[in-house]
Amino acid sequence: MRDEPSRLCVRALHKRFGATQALAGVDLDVRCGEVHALVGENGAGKSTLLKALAGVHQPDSGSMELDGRMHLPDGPAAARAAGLAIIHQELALAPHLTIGENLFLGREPRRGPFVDRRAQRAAARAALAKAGRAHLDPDRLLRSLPPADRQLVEIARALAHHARVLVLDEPTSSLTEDDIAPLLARLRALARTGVAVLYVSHVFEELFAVADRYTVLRDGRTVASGCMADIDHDRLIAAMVGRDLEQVYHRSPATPAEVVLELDCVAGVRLPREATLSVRRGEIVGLAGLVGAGRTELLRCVFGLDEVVAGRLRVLAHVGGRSPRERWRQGVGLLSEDRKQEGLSQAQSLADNLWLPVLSRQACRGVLSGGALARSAGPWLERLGVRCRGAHQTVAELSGGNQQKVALARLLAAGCDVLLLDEPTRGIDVGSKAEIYRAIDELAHARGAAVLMVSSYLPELLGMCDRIAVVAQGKVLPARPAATWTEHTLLTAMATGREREVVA
Amino acid sequence: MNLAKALRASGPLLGLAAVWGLFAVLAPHGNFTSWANTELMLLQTAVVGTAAVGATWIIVSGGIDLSVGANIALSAMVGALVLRDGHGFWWAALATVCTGALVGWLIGALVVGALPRVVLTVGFATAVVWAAHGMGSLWAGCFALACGALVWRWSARIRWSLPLSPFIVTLGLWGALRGAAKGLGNNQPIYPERDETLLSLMKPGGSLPPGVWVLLAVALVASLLLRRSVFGRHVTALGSSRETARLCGVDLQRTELGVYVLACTCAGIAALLQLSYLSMGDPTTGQGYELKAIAAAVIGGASLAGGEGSIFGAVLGALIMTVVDNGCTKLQFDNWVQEIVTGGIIVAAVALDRWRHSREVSRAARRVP
Amino acid sequence: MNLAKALRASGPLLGLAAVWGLFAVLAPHGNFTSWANTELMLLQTAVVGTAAVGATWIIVSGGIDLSVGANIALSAMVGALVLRDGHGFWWAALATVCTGALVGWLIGALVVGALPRVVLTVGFATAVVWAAHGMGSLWAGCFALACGALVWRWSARIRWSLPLSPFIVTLGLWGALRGAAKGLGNNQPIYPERDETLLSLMKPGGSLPPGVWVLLAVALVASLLLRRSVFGRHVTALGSSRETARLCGVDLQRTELGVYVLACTCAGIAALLQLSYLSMGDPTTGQGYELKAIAAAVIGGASLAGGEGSIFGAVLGALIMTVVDNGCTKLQFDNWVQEIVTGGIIVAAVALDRWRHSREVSRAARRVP
Amino acid sequence: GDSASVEAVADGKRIVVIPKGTTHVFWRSVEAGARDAATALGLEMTFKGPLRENDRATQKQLVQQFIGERVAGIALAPLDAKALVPEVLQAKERGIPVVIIDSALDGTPGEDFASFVATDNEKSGRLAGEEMVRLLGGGGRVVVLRYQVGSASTTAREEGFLQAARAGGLDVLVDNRYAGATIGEAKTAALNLADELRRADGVFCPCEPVTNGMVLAFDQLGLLGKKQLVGFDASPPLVAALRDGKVQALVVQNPRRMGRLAVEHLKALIDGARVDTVVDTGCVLATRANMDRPEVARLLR
Ligand SMILES: Nc1ncnc2c1ncn2[C@@H]1O[C@H](COP(=O)(O)OP(=O)(O)OP(=O)(O)O)[C@@H](O)[C@H]1O
Ligand SMILES: Nc1ncnc2c1ncn2[C@@H]1O[C@H](COP(=O)(O)OP(=O)(O)OP(=O)(O)O)[C@@H](O)[C@H]1O
Ligand SMILES: [Mg+2]
Ligand SMILES: [Mg+2]
Repeated sequence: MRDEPSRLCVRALHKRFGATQALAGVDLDVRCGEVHALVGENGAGKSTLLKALAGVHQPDSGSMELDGRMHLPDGPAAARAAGLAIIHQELALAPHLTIGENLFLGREPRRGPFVDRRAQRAAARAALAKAGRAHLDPDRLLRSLPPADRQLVEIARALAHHARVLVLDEPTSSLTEDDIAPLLARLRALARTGVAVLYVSHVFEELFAVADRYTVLRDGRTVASGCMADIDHDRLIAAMVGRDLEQVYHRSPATPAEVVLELDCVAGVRLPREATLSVRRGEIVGLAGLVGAGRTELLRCVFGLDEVVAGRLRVLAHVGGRSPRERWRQGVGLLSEDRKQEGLSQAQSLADNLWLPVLSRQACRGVLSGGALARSAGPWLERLGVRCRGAHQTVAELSGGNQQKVALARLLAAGCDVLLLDEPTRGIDVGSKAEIYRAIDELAHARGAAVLMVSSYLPELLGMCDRIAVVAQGKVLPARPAATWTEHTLLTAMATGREREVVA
Repeated sequence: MNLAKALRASGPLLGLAAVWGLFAVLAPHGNFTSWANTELMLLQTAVVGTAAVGATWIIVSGGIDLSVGANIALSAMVGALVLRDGHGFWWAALATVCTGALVGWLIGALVVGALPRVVLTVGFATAVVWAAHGMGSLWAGCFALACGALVWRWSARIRWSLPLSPFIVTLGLWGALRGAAKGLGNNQPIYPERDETLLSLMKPGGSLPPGVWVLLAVALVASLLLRRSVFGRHVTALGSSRETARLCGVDLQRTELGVYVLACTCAGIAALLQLSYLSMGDPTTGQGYELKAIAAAVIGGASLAGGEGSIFGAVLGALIMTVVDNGCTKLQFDNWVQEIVTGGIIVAAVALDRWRHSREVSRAARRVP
Repeated sequence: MNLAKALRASGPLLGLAAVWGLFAVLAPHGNFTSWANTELMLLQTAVVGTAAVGATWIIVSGGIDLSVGANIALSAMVGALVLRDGHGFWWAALATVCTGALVGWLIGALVVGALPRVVLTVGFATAVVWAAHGMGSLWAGCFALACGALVWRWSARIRWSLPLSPFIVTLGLWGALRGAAKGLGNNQPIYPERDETLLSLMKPGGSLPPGVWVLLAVALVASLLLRRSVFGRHVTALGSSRETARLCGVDLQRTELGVYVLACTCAGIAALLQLSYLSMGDPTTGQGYELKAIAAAVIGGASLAGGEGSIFGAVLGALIMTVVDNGCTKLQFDNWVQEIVTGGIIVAAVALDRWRHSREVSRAARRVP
Repeated sequence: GDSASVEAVADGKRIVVIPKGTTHVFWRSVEAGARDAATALGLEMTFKGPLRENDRATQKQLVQQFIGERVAGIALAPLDAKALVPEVLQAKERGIPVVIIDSALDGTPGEDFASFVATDNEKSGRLAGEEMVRLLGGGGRVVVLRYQVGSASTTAREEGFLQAARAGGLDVLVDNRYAGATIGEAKTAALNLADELRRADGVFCPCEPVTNGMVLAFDQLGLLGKKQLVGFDASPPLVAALRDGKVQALVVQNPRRMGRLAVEHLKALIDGARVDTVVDTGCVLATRANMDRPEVARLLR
């Protein structure tokens, strides 16, 4: 390994939030010109560490050095001035500003007190091109962008910084393969110019593709670090989880029963345009597709969140478009891809969030009790391994992955017969993924639930699903058994939207 | 845990104790602390306190109601009208509270987006009142109500919806309801016959006046509903995160409509107390009560962002403001000094609460190893 | 793209045209459409319009100001005082606008959490005014201002911060500033000597009165600043997503303080126009202007959630309300009818805007393949 | 209808009466008197006050607008002695006769405006004060609950009362509290003064809502009939209270006459005749003893 000087050096960092000790002695060395992978379970303290580096949180004790000098930023602006650019896990974008303004917020090119809009526009074009989105108009309002493009805008912002240290906290969570590969190439190129890149992800393929060295956090402590070349998949997982993980994907034999979800040429307001699909009890059906293909909209139409303008829709014995309220009553549950806005009520407790769809079932003669709600929520949170102080804690205090687990626990607790899962493992660590896969598998194959699952992570679809359908430009191609697909054929079908070539 | 909760709930209580203590020390000779004066302050809190209970519900749901003062004036005018026409106390009380609830329906329906249906219904009901007003106000009103309900039911097939922000809806009604109140009395107060039952509501006597009991009962029921009922939890979820509530199958429209009807029923009850307090219907009464009710709710710990609020806190908040008014008079402050002091105390009470909140969090952090 | 933008900006213009057309048709003989009447309406919009410009800034930043009416009264009282003491128009104008800005500083400082520093500074400045008021009000004021500024600077080392919601701060000031205005004039209006420059500001004459030009100039500058300046973009970012603005290194405290100072400077200018309009300082003037200014901003397309708003839209919104008042008088409506109509039109104008918005969005959606 | 109003404007027959507000009984009577006179004289009358009570700015707006409409004459009850001067001068320039009613306006009647028809407020306050001195037998403590900040006519009454009361040897316990615009606020303000009210022997209220609120407060405190209460203006509950001995005296103005005279003056001015420049519409002290006399009973209705 090259022996570059250390650019970022963290020693014995501690940070406590209320009763939670988020960081309990982190050591980290990031050298010039390397991509450094930071891995750890959900709630291990990765985001907290990055936020301390970025000046969002002030650490309680420990030291941080940047190029040999003390790095103690008292705010995000100070960290940025010191040459550190960060992409946060929860996107930080202002919906009412244009793309260009978002890219340069806080460091606008100026002409006197005014923004030099021409310079800003030109710089924005260049930055977007670096992130692989040259066709986006910098004057477009950010709120008109789909999630993937938003994430790329955030990436472009960091790339435009000419920073000495570039920090990325799960930057690819809403991206597909098409966008990830160029991004990783770009990161490698940046590293070659001497920038230190700190990269957080739960997707090992990415890490092994891009990183030079790694550091593993567990329970707020550094437990291992070294060269990526010296470690393999399983040993990395073992270091993260503290034990060996025998198998990630669980798939018991499927015994499909009657059809419980049937779509016949369903069309939404914009997307989907023509969706025909059926899901049986006891099977898991996957939906693959490029970003913007309309998978999310498809689930929303089924769930009654979006309007169905044409076609026939049958769920269990119920026909026609319905409201989310009735869907829950019928035993249908949806896991949203947008957990911050839509999935969870951030200011409320875990118990409140968990029981919200089926509150009336929890009432005893119409009366609810906060204590009872929290008590009955406990087992469900435990079952998915949510790391929290108790069911009374507010959601906002949980790490991203643990929030996702709470959203999933809700579907389990409601006892749904039909599960609509939109990116169910977004932001979840490898160890927990296995548990979640096992839970889904048991639900479908042992308890006879029907699962319709959207994912942009193809190994997950191939590993979990009984059948997979490809969504392209709002149309659903016929579903085929998972065994007949490979990653390659899936990618081709997603891109071309034609099945015949896949078969051929 | 429960201790912390109790401490948090006690925020406004501490504020009240501080203000009360201050005036008790500063005005030792004005028998500020006497039972008669205390009773008086409780009595004067009844109207705004009851309105603040409703305001808290609305604030918890993430909404706001700027029309509660005008609503009180209008409802009290209707009650006075029914009383003047000789239908007796109970009909008048019913009419007052129902008018409040109807205004709540109006706000709620506009907020959830049923503008076309509202226009149809209100237009039709107005026409009916117009045509039937020979029957006497009470019966014409009941008849119009029935017809309106029919039109509302029938128009359910109109699916076109246009949600409006409650700030705007109630800002519009702030003027419109007051106009209606003035129009109802032909720009004049309505003086009904003296009715002993009505008057006794707000008359200090041996024990607490019935009006204060009404306030306490309303607060108790509202608090139980908010914390312990499914509807109440749905309201909290709605205010906490609208999108999440929708995804989780909360019927947003019904819940929101329900909140406004419920809260404005409280306003209707407040109007009844105000009618009893004035023994007449005054179309100009209740100006500024909207801000007082909101201030009481916020002093009591409600967050205008929604999802948070305490009913009893709001009642205590209303009481704090009464104590300040009363104490300033006892100290013979000029009116303008009193206005400055009241404003300062609103800010101070909220600042105290926020400060205690932040302290509590950091203390909790230290307690745990 | 630009066509769509123009269409969106023209929402309030359409509303204005609709209302104006309605009254022009209904009141063909009341010379509603005459130039003299138009001039009158413009003149009567100047005060609320200028205040609405400030309100829009605050709403875009995600805040709210309920104290603008009281601020106008207080600033006009200060101006009248300076004028009465014989310092002439320019000093009076300066004092009026500065008072508005100072109130803005007060609100902003409380909102960003500098409560202890504010208490120190205001306490000290008040003491100085008290001690030095023999110097005459203007000089005592300037002296206190200088001393206050020193204390403020010096107290910067106090790091203890306690942010408060602007709703609460301005609700408190809503009463407190009015109390101060009343106290300043000893419960009476202040009648300065007749000053021709002052009066000419709001006097209808051959061309447009200077007051209307002032409104237009304020709107133009404010609009340019909001859209084109770095500060304006930071304000929008703050209202759009506070967290984002913070993470991107926007100085939240300075920006927020700046917004309130700037917006309340507009209120100060509105106070000068009101002073000119009334030719005296009236401590009770401007009641309800806070809600009028907010309504104008919202009719003009601002969203109370922050991040969105149009300065010229707000001016048009204020104009719509004047037109309604004027037209209702022309049609000889009773006051109560006028109040109902005004309330209805506020709701209708916003509904129209939302409807146009939703249509536009769905049209855009259909355009995408 | 519309065509009628056009003709009225064309014939110079449309006049406006602008009160201070529209929701008090007093202005209702002014309107009634004015309307009677207008009907009798064949004029078309508009009665329009500011939307919010006591709002100088909107009253100015109204006057400006009516001047713009070139009405034939304006009767105005100015909310402020100075604020409305420019508008009145402007009307004069445009040749629109203005009659000032109820409250004074700076300027000379007959020169800056046509005439001034009003109650002499200070005098009526003194009348109340003298009655109070009489009721208390020349010694005792009194409370004055003022109306609203900045209201000129009631301030004049309050000052008149205080003058007469002090001259008559009465002790003034409280005179710095303002009741506020509505009956409800007045009642609350009065209740907060409970101790002072108990110590006092007599109470003066300068206008109808305050008097009404004070009666309600007395009722609640059990002080009705035990203290001497002198109020202002008549409304049904106050007249009943006077009859029951709950209120000892009411100073009643003559609002109908005020309205009638204002319109008659305007008609004369439109026709080019001359009018008296200052008319005191007078006021009467109504007590239980004299309230059934026709000349008093007429004013109490
Ligand atoms: N603002 C906060 N208040 C309280 N606790 C917090 C806060 N932020 C983080 N925590 C806690 O700190 C711990 C570490 O969280 P962090 O977000 O750093 O995890 P992470 O490693 O990024 O996990 P993930 O992979 O799920 O994103 C968690 O237990 C979390 O609950
Ligand atoms: N061009 C666009 N303009 C406006 N909104 C869009 C556009 N494209 C997508 N959206 C919105 O963004 C959200 C998600 O879009 P996305 O592209 O992720 O859709 P998807 O294909 O259904 O999701 P997935 O990423 O799961 O494939 C949807 O609510 C969609 O309405
Ligand atoms: Mg994280
Ligand atoms: Mg999606």
